[in-house]
Amino acid sequence: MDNTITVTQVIPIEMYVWLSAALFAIGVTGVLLRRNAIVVLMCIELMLNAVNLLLAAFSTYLSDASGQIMVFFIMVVAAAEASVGLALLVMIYRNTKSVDISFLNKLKW
Amino acid sequence: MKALIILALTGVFTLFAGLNASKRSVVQVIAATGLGLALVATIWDRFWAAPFSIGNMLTFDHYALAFGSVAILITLLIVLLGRSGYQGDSENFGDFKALLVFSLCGALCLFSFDNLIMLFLGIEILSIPLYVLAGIRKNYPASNEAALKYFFMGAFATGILLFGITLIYGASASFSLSEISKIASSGNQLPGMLKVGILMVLIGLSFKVAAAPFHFWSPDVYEGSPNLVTLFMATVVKMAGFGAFFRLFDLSFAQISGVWAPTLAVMALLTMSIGNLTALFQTGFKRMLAYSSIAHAGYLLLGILACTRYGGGALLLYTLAYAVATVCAFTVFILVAQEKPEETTGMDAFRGLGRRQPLAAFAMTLAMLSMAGIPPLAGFFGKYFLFAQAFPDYFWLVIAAVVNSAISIVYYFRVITEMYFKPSDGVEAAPLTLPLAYRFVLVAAILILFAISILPGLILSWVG
Amino acid sequence: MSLLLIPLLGALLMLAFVRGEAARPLSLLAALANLGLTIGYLFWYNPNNPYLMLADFSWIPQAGIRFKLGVDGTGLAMLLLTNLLTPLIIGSTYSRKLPGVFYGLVLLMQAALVGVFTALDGIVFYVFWELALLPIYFICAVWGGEDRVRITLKFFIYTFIGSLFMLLGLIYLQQHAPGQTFDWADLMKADLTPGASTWVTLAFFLAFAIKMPVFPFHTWQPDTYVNAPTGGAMLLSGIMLKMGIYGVIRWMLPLSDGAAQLYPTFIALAIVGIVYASVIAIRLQDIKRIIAYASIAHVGLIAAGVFVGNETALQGAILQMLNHGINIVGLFFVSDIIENRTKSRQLNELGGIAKQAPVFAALFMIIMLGTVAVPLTNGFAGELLLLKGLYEYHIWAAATAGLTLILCAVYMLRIYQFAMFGPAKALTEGFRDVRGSELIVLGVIAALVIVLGVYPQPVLDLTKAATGLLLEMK
Amino acid sequence: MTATLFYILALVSVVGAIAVIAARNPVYSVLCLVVTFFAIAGQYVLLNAQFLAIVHVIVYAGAIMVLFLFVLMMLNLNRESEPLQPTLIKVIAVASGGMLLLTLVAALRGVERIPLAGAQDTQLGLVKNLGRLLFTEYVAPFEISSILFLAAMVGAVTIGMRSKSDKREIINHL
Amino acid sequence: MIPWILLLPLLGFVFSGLAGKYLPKALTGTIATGAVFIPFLLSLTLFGRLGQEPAMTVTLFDWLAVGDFHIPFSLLVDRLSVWMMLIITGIGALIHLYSIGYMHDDARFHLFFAYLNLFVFFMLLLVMADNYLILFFGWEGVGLCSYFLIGFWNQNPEYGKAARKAFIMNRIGDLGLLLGLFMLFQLFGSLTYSEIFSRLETMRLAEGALTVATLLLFVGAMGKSAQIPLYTWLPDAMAGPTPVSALIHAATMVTAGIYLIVRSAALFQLAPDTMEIITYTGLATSLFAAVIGLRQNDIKKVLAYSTVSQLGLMFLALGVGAYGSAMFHLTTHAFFKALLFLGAGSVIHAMGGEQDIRRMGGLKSRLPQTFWTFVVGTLAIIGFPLLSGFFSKDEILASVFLHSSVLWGLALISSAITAFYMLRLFFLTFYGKFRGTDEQSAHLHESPLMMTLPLMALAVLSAAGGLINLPELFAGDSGQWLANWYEGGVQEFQSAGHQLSHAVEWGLMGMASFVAIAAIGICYQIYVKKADLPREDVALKGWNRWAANKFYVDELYDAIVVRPLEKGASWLHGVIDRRLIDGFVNTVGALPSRISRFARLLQNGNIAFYLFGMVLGIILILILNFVMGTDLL
Repeated sequence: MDNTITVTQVIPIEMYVWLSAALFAIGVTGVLLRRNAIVVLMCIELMLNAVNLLLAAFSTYLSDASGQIMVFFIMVVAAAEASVGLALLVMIYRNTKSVDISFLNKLKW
Repeated sequence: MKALIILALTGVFTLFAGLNASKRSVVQVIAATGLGLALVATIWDRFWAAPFSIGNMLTFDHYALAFGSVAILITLLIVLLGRSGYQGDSENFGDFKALLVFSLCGALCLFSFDNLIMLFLGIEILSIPLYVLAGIRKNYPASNEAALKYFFMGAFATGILLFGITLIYGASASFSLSEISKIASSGNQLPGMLKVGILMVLIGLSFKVAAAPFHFWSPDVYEGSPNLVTLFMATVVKMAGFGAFFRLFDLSFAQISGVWAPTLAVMALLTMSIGNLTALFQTGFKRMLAYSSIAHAGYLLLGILACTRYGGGALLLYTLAYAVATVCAFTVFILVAQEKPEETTGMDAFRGLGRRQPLAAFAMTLAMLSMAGIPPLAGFFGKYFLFAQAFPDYFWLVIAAVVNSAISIVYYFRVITEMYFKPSDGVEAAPLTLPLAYRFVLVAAILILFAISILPGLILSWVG
Repeated sequence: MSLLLIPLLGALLMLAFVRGEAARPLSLLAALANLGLTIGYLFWYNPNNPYLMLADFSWIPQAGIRFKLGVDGTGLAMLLLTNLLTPLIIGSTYSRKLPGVFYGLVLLMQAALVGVFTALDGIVFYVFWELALLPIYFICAVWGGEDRVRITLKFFIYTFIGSLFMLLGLIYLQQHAPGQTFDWADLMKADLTPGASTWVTLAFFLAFAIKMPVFPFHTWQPDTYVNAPTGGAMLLSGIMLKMGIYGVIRWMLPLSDGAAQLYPTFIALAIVGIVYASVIAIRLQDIKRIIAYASIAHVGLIAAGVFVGNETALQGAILQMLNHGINIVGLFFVSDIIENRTKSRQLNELGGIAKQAPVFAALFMIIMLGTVAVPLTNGFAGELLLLKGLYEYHIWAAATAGLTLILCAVYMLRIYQFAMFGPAKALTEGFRDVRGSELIVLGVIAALVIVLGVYPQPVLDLTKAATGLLLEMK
Repeated sequence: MTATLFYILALVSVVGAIAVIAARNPVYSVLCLVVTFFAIAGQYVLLNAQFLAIVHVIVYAGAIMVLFLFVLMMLNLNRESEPLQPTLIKVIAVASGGMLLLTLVAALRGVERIPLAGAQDTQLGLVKNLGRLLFTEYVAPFEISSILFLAAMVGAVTIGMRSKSDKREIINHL
Repeated sequence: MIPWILLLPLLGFVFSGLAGKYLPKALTGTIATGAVFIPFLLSLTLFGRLGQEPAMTVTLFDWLAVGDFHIPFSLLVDRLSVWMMLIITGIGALIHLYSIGYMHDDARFHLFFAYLNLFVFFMLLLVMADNYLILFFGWEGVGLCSYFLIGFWNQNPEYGKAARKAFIMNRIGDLGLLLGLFMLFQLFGSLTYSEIFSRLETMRLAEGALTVATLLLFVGAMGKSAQIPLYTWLPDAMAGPTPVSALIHAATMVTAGIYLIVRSAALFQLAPDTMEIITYTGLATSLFAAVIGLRQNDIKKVLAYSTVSQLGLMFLALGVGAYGSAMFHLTTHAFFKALLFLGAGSVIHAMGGEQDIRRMGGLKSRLPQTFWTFVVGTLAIIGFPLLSGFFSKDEILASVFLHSSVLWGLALISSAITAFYMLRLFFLTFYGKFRGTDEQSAHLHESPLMMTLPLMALAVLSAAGGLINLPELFAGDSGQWLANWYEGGVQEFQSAGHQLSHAVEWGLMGMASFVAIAAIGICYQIYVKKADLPREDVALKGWNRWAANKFYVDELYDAIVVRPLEKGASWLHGVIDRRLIDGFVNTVGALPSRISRFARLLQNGNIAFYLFGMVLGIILILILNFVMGTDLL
């Protein structure tokens, strides 16, 4: 790929920051907006992906591989989290027949 | 490092032992032995081994070992309670113990990380078992709710933390704390990204230690989780959070405290005030302790803000005193809650305990007094060192903390009132038997509390 | 050190093991042992060598805290007060409910008080200061009256808040002390700006003023005294409030140079308190409540004297602390005896006791006279010196404070009149005269009232060198 | 060309993300998320992080999203009629997200001031390079993450298992 | 020997108080009397020794020493104090003796004697003190004993009230005295008499300082000696047993004020303004009390007002600088007033406790010994020529005349009124028909010898007491034995008589005698011939009614001091203390709980809300750190 123009030459790092920030913010919005626990979980995944993207971008722009290593670890964690989270959802659904987070408000005050 | 390995293995062994649901005592013995070995190993390392570092990732220095040994000790006490205090399904008993031990591994990472990757992993290792543990009473709706709330908010906070770490990485091209602090202390104009990153990491960690306004999860989760898990969260997890906080902010970002200190100061004020004020109105014991733990987090943030004099020693002393007192309180609470239906574990569960079970009542009293920070109990020395070192720079915050401690007396003393001063009759007056393990835990906790108040200087120098 | 250990170990033993009847004699034994020891120290004490060190070893070196206990004449006087009154208090109380715990707490209290009065290190002082609060809290809340829980908690928090500010003051001092330690001598040398000095002094004042209490920080006190069991009220009024006064003498006066402008206000508050409390006491019906307000008034006078801080007033204050302790314990005991036998403390329900119980009447009279400060009773020597000290400050201070002489006579004679004189009422018929331990305790108190009144000089000799030194520091 | 690609991918990912949170049917959300993930994978390729791109597609789109879909189907939640937050909360949520974006962007204005490495190492993202790093410098986190996996595994099983010993009637609490 | 004079009464007190209950009354009474009588004998020997030496001082121990405030417990016996000691122990012994009879039926006989002994102890301490503070001991001590004895019959709440009133009013004066002492110490650096007086000559004092100091001392004297405005306790003090009234409220304690001023004459001499005030206070008291005395019907009340009036007269004498005259009158007054009180006691005893002279009458024949001694006493007090009162009063009037003739006139009027009410009392009691009940009539009896013996002794003294200080007119300088004796020992004493011409002196004496004799005539007309009985109070009109009601002074004090104080107390307690101060404290204390009520609502259980809170937190942190100040750090 030596002949291709690398992205670092044409796209300023700022763009990646903004893109990630946008994805991250969308994820956050989704977390606030949705009542379906599974969708909320997906939105969290989206947030993590925004971070991953930014890490990868930094890694390339800084020419430092540790960013990409970090992305792997984040993926690991995301997978683990997703599995535990989904297990929790299943358990809750078993008990309540619902995955609506706004019904989970019995513990308060 | 030895401890980490021992603990990981302990976790695995416990898992296997737990396959046979009827052999609870085996699980118990394995877990306790493992933890005991880990404790010995940590203490050994602390006093008789040179600081040991793994490739710029983990450094087992005095600080890490001191906090680690305390965390292991507390976990050991919790595990000892775990036989009759366990509230989940019996076939999960082994899993329960294993998850506790795994979570403790995360805590150990948080005391010794040298790299933001390890910070992140440590937090996750700490948290993921906890999400499960919170929900381990699978048929108990409150437990379900607690688990889900903890999970969602924890995952959300992880996102924030990661975003912060990424930004720091972007600014410094490294995850290594030593590299980052080089940039931070270079004296050049700091990159904006670094500042934002540090603040987002701060927020992520604040969530873990339940500092306002990122504390919302903790009362609900504490209330809904099984008692032992709540205890673990209130002690080891909180300790781990602050251990990480200190390691990150006071050992690496100390030079640029201007970036994070003002924010943290306001958060400290908010945290202690919200914790205390809300705790005042609580009728349930666990929930009250949850709010009180928020308040304690507020005080502890003072130790993060100003660590000029005693370093992490003050923090260790405080967390140790607080954790031991909490163990005491929960032990007694589990004891009295056993004979109550779930819904009514209010303060009145303690009524007449002074006569029914004097030792338990005494331990509870010490715990409450210690948490309230009344001399000469351990909690006082914890508060004293925190406040004293924060006093020159955060004068106003210390005054707020002092007023808050005074307010806190009201709700801590409510328990004492129930135990000793309220008339008790009928069933409430019948003597209560104290299982041997509980007796052991209580006596150990009382001894530790007294030891702290007699020789606080020793604990203080533990990290140095 | 053994002064501290005897009651402390005694307390632990009592709390842990002793149940039932044995508690009272055992605790009395411990308290008497401590008294004997104190008297030994009194003889041993050499005024030329002002500080008698009781303990001095490193405690928390990182923070400059040493476990340093020592006494000068002032401290010895306070030790005498503590260790003299504790046996009397033990002797004058009966606890049917959990006696082991009760007397254990009393001994614990004694240990803490000994610590407060001997501490020469700021943090040690503070720790004992607060430690003293715990036993009394439990005593009041377990054995107290009707509304005990709420009122005791209020008392606890109120005084605790004050003390916390004192702690902040101590911390500030330490951070500005030349040696950065909490050693008393070092703290008092702290280099303060006038502004800082003002704040530190105010912080100390708050703690001490609440403890004493000085008007207008006094409202916890009457309710607490009324609701406390008599032993608790005795401990509170006899010894514990002296902590505040002693605190002023040892911890506040020597550093006041930058905050001198505050003292007139303090003095004024104390004096207002005297008249205020005295006037209120005139119309009350409940004996204990009257004694409570009387205590505010008397302590107001001592406080005024201490804030004035000249030699006469200081010596008078120390003497009067001792005297007030003895008298108020006596008064509370008297009110307890009356309440035990008649089940009432209301003046309008009492009367004619003197005829039924002449010995009791005579002893009560002596104690009352001590309170009213009739010459040749102990109260007089102290109040004389205090008023003279106030006079040296300003004649109107003495004249206003001196109203206590009149007003105290008004309300004390009123108690005596309504309780002891007049025709007997239903409740006082068949009032049994004092005997046995009651007689011994009241007799000892009455004897002390007279002995200290006729010959107060030994106490003054004891404190002379110490006050001199304190004044030099100022 | 590269720039164009970047913008297209960015647009796709953002639109996909918005669709995730806007879609009423959770299944659509999953699908949109998969689209977004693919777009992000494209960005990885652009960034010369080829191995990352592959792993990303496999793990996220292949494993995690399938898991989501599986759960959705298992719980039979593929309905359009799922309850939504009240409008007020919707507005607040969107406003908060917007505010967050704004503040983040505002806070990160000075990013271009970072001195970036001049010469690009194109071998950076290759599996060889990453593998070596992972097993040398990052061996400790790599090993320790095994605890994480183990814990997550055990946890998921523990939680997801239907409890055997329970005989109590579950109060329909919610 | 000197300490024993003090100690014996004290021992007597301890003995009677502790052991008296278990001994026969006669024995207790005898021992108590002995405890006063032996000091009398000792005083007599001291009296003899003082012929050679001017003063004797004994220091027992250092009572108190703080800095330069040094108070030795030391006693001084000089000519002034020994005279007082003689009066106290002498009359005291007689009254003790009398009391054995008078109190014979009382259940708490031993206590009575204990208190009397204690009183004698304190009174002796007062006069024997070598410095002002020890004097103050005695000063307060006698007040205390007075309280005990007034309220001796404590079953009666009214008596208790009177006792408290006495104590408290005394205390008001005592506070003044105490402040005076502080001031003296400030001025002179000592409270010992000799040191103060010796420094007085060498010191330059600030203008007015001494006036204030002496005024403060005088306030003390006012309280103790029942001068306006602090006199109202004395009439009420008659609630005590009659011997008490005789000893404490006539002969000894109430004269302590006179003693104090005489003792401090050197100071007062230098404070003319104070002297002026003393003069007018004394005169006003004398007149005022006399007028009230005119319309009193209680035999003891009349005597009480008479005492107040006579004390006023003594202060008048002091005011004009006639210290010797005052002491002289003090002495004779002690004799005849004690006599009168004891006589009244005898009457009351005979009447079974009746004190109203309207219910008496015709006792002359029934109580002959009492009657005759009473005659002597009455004549002595009204200044019947050649009896003791005549000489002492005459001396005072002469001194006053020298000062101002107007004052003299007023003083004479006061004497005249005195004569009127005393005679009224006398005639109503002993002449006319018996007006009591039959029962009382049957009960009437002369008192036992134990009681009449002191009466007779005092009668002799009242009659012949004047001989100790005859006017220069009669016996030349040598006749003025008392004055000379004092002058030999105490330098401030000066005799007024020297400066009046004999003619004037004769005139003054004549006037006084005329007034006394005329009064006898008029009163005889009214009360014996016309048998004009005093009417009931309600029937009185005009000044009579005012006088009968003591000019409503008690009511006035009640209205301006007592009730406002009580109202104020309730208000302070209810409104200020409970509601304002404690209310404030409680409100502040409750504040956290109030906030708590709302703060906990934040925790509403909704995940979305919590997440929203977190996001809001993040936004705020970012805004505050980065957007507000564009470049923070």
